[in-house]
Amino acid sequence: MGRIDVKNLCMEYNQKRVLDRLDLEVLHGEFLVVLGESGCGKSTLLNLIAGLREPFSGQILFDQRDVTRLDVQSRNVAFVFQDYALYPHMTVEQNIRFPLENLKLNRREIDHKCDGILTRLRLNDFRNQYPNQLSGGQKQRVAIGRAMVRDPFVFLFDEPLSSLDPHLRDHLRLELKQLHKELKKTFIYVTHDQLSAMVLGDRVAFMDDGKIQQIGPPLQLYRSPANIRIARFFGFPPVNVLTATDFERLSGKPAPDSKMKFCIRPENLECRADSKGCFEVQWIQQMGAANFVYISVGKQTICGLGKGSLHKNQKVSCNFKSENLMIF
Amino acid sequence: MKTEFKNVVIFLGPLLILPALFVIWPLIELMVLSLKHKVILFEIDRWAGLENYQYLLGKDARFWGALGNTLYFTVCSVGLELVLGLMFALYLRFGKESAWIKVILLLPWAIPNVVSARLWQWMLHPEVGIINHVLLTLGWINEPVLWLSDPTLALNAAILADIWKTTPLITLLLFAGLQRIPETILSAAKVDRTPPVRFLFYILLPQLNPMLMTAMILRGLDAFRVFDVIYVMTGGGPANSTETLSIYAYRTYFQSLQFGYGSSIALTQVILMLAMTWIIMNAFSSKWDRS
Amino acid sequence: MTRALHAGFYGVILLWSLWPFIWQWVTSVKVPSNISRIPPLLPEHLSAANYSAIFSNETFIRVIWNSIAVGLGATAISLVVGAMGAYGISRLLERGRRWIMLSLLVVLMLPQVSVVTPLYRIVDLMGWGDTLWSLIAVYSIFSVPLVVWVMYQAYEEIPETLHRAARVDGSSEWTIFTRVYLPLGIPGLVSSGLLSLIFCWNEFLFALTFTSSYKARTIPVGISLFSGQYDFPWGEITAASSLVTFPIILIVIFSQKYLVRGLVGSGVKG
Amino acid sequence: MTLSAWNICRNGSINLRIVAIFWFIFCAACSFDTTIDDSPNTVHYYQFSLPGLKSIFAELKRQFQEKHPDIYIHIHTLPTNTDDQHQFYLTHLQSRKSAQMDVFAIDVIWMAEFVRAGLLLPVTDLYSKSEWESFFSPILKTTLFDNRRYAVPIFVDGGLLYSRMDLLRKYGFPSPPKTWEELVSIADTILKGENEDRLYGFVWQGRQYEGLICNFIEFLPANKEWLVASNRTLQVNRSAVVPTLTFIRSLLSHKSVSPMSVLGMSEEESRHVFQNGQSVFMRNWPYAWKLAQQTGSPIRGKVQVSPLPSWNSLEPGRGALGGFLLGINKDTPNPEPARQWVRFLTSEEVQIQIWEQLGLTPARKTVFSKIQGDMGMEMGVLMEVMENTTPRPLNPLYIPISQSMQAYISGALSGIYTLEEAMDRMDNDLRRITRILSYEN
Repeated sequence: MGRIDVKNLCMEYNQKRVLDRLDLEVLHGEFLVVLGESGCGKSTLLNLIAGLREPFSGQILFDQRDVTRLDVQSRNVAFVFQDYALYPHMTVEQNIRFPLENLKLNRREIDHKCDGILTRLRLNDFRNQYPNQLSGGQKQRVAIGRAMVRDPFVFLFDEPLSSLDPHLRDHLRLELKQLHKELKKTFIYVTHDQLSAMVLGDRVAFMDDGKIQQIGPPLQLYRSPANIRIARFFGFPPVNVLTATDFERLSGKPAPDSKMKFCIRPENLECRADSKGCFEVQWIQQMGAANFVYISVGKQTICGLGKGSLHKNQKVSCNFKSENLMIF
Repeated sequence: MKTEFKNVVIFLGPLLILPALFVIWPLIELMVLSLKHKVILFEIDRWAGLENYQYLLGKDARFWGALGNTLYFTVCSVGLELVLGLMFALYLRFGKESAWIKVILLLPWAIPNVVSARLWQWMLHPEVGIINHVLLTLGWINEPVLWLSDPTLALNAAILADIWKTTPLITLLLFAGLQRIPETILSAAKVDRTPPVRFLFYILLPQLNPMLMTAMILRGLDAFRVFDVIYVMTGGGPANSTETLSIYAYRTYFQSLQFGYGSSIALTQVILMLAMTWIIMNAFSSKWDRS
Repeated sequence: MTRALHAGFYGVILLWSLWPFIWQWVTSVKVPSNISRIPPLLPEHLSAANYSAIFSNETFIRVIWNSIAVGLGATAISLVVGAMGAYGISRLLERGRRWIMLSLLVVLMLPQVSVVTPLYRIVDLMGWGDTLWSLIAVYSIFSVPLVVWVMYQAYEEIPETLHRAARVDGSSEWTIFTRVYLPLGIPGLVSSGLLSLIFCWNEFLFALTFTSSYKARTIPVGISLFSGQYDFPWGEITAASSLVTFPIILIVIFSQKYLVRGLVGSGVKG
Repeated sequence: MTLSAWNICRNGSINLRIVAIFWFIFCAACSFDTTIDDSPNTVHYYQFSLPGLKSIFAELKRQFQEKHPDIYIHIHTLPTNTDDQHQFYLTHLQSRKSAQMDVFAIDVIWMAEFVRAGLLLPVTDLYSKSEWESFFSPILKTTLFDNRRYAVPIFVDGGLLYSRMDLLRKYGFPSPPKTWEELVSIADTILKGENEDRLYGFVWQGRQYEGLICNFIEFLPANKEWLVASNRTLQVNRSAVVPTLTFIRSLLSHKSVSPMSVLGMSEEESRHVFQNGQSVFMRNWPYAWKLAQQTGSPIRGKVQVSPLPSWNSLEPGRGALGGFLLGINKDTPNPEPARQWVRFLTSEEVQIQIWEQLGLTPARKTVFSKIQGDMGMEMGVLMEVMENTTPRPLNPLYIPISQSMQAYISGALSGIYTLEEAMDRMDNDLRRITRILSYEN
């Protein structure tokens, strides 16, 4: 099994609270993405789950077993680092054997397991190469292989894709997702990249201010975020946030409450060429599949999905469906 | 976690115990001795309180002379070495670099101090030394220069030998520092058409600062305890004009037999050194502590 | 024009650094009775008299062996202690590293004169008087800080994630140290080992104080024995100096890169 | 970082390597720790080093053991530099449990100190009174304290004047000068006559070191002490020291007899100058004779040695007394074998061997009739000089006194201090140094 419960976890660095009474449940076999801005404490959380650090207070349970005070060596977790942390002085094969040697298994068993992993991850041809001779994708496979070989309780990923170029990143994401399906293990993946979170996660936990702000399937976070920050975090171009007065200007309807904020995603805001429209196109962003137009509403510039042929200074009218409106 | 503490003990234990045994203990002994009149050979061993220090700081002109010589030696040799080393390093970096010049530069640094001091003593010999011979042949001087016997020259001659031995080291340190300056900054300065002098003072030196500081500090502390070179070349003479604190302490110990007074000199020197280190430590603030 | 300028500058550097060595060598091959004669600058004919005098002196060969044994012994100890200590400081300590590093700097820079007698008493208490052990022990103490400084720098350059990765992989600190950090720190070990070796090879005051016979004397003391009652046999001294400089020249030539790295590493945190 | 460096270690355990390295070092170090034969009759003998000393003493040891098969001699060599030797004795004798030291060679200037420290076993009965008197009397005096003899001289040294007879004869001087005035006038004449830039009149040892004191006391008028005891402390005898320093300064003053560079010279530097033919006179020890006369030397056959000049033509000058004595450690477990060894080394036949093979002047005047001068050395002159040497002060605190005097004499000669200043500073230091003995309870 691979269920993880984090209860009331607190952590401080230099008198600064990094985790603040954090609770989190990770279900068996799920791919949980922890999303948040840099410095929100998500890496700390991962290190605490791994046992690389000791929490200030709180509990971490693996399958109801309290592991809070256990050393990393006794937790049987796998950790894939941002830079993969492959041992540069060891070959691919030695990298993968290393954790097994630490377990003091006999040689035959190590050979057997290692060969299995190398075959499974299609690394046989590279087994005698050194990490600096490998491509980014191969490195990731070695890192995962090194993590897999011990049959860990949980896989922890610390933004392993963030430093790669976009093409490779897409490719590796798919590979990772595939792997998760095969292994049927619990994956916890920490990132600040919303796209990775959307693509990879069975569930996404959004973290801010040392707490989990919202947890749920990616689309849920996208469509009904718990607060403006989450709303802002997802989607590109970013969500439009309107004050009550601006909202009234845009929709022509009265706002229910003058203190409310109104969010609408650009792709849900249709802007059609309309000579009678009350808004004027400021500039246009050609994205190929879609064109986004920027218009002024009050003092604000908001973004919407352009329909029809548009040009600068053209008058447009804007529509959106009310179910796409997010009100906070 | 308990294992963490255990690990700290395993890894740091030997490192901390050995110096404690071989450094702290001697220093404590030094401190006790410095408060005594002690002449071991004559079995004199009497408590003196602060008497040694009173004399040392108050009346001992020889101590102040030695301190002055030490500081002069330190400031001159380190200062000149930095200037020369910087020139060489700049040349290597922006003029022409080659691996074998580094080998050659390292040689003087690597040979024993005793050997290099003898070498210089031999070369500076007033009558049969090569240096006077060359200078006379070139007609730059009319009569042999008394490098090691003229009180106004001897310390400078020792500084010369020290510069010979350590400038190469500083050159290499500064050269490495220059190499670490990002190429983009240098290109940017070139694009901005920075004149050479401004380039040196506003681009290179600020970037080189940490390396310059380190070189200065390490060399400064090293020069402050100078012993071998001077001991071999002049033995402190003529007229104590090359006597440094180390030499004075050494002579008081082993030639004047006074272990008590010798210890006061040595301890004063150590304290001055600690003071220097203290200043450095504050200058470098929390370079090593991870926040 | 610039070529000539370069050549000129190089000439100056060369002359400045190498001339004393050349002069030492020239002196060493002069006929003993002609040594103090200048001019002629160069010897009329080469003489091996000074060298054969040294080699006929079996104690000097013993002295060279002593230096090698002391150098290797002290270097080995200081490498083990220093590499472990640097690992501890760099990877296990949360605070206090500045204090430790600076105390080590103090040890490194301690005036030898100030501790030589107390150290002699310790050596004497241990019954190590006039043995290689006394020098090995004391040299270890004084080269450990050097090793720690260089190795600390080397370890800091190893990504911290490797340490965490190894812990996750179930290694004890000892395994991480021996299997990950030590192999990765080999360049640092080589550099600091060489620095320590050169320090041991060159040290004079302790060697003079702690040894009383050929059983334990090292080269600098050996050279100081080359003299008559009043006279300096400059021929023999320069010949011996040329001989002991030779291995150092070899070391420098073949490991210049490591030496520079070590020197720079000991100085600066990158 | 290079890949190759990693590859070195990719297989095999580091631990094993460390163990291997240690094992190697251990073996290397142990293989050198040859155990000393510590039979009860072993005598550990410590002495200075000289070129060729080792083989000669191996031979002497063989001769000795032929006569005394039951005694085993172990010879230890110390550095030549007497300061280093002194440091060695100090460090090793202060902790009395250190290496066994039975017999040691002592510089004459340490005698008072060693006796005061109670390190030496009296050896008065080693020789009969008449046999004691076969040694040169100045050096013999340094062994006598409270009517007991504490050491036996092994060789003796004394300052000599080396003169370039070819130059002297050229200008009509048939023999070396007898007085300092004569030396100055001869040198002046020759320098003027030769008119050569690099020719000097008189070189000696003026560097700040022990030799400066030797040279200094040789310039002193006879029968005048330069340090006088007053009121439990020592004082400089200004009536002797001031004129002497004034005279030496006049030698050094511009374009005069001695070049300023003598203030940086020790024995070898002055000998190099003299041997290159650049000086008319030189003050040095007897060792320089052989070197001046060796083949290839530019002054071979042109040199004559004589006693140093004095202030009175009727009596010869007095060279400073140098030399070494053999003392026996008071705590030796084997006094009798040690005495045998000392007796052997100071016997006439060994004295002859040491002279013939090492060139060390015998401390016994009786052997002079049995030996020949090396390379035409006149033994009569040597004997006369050794019989008339003058010792440096026999004070237990001689070393620190000499230390501080060297600095002030050197300072006064080089002009850093005026004579008055130098005298005041000397007195000041003497007070401070002699106070050491009052620390005793």
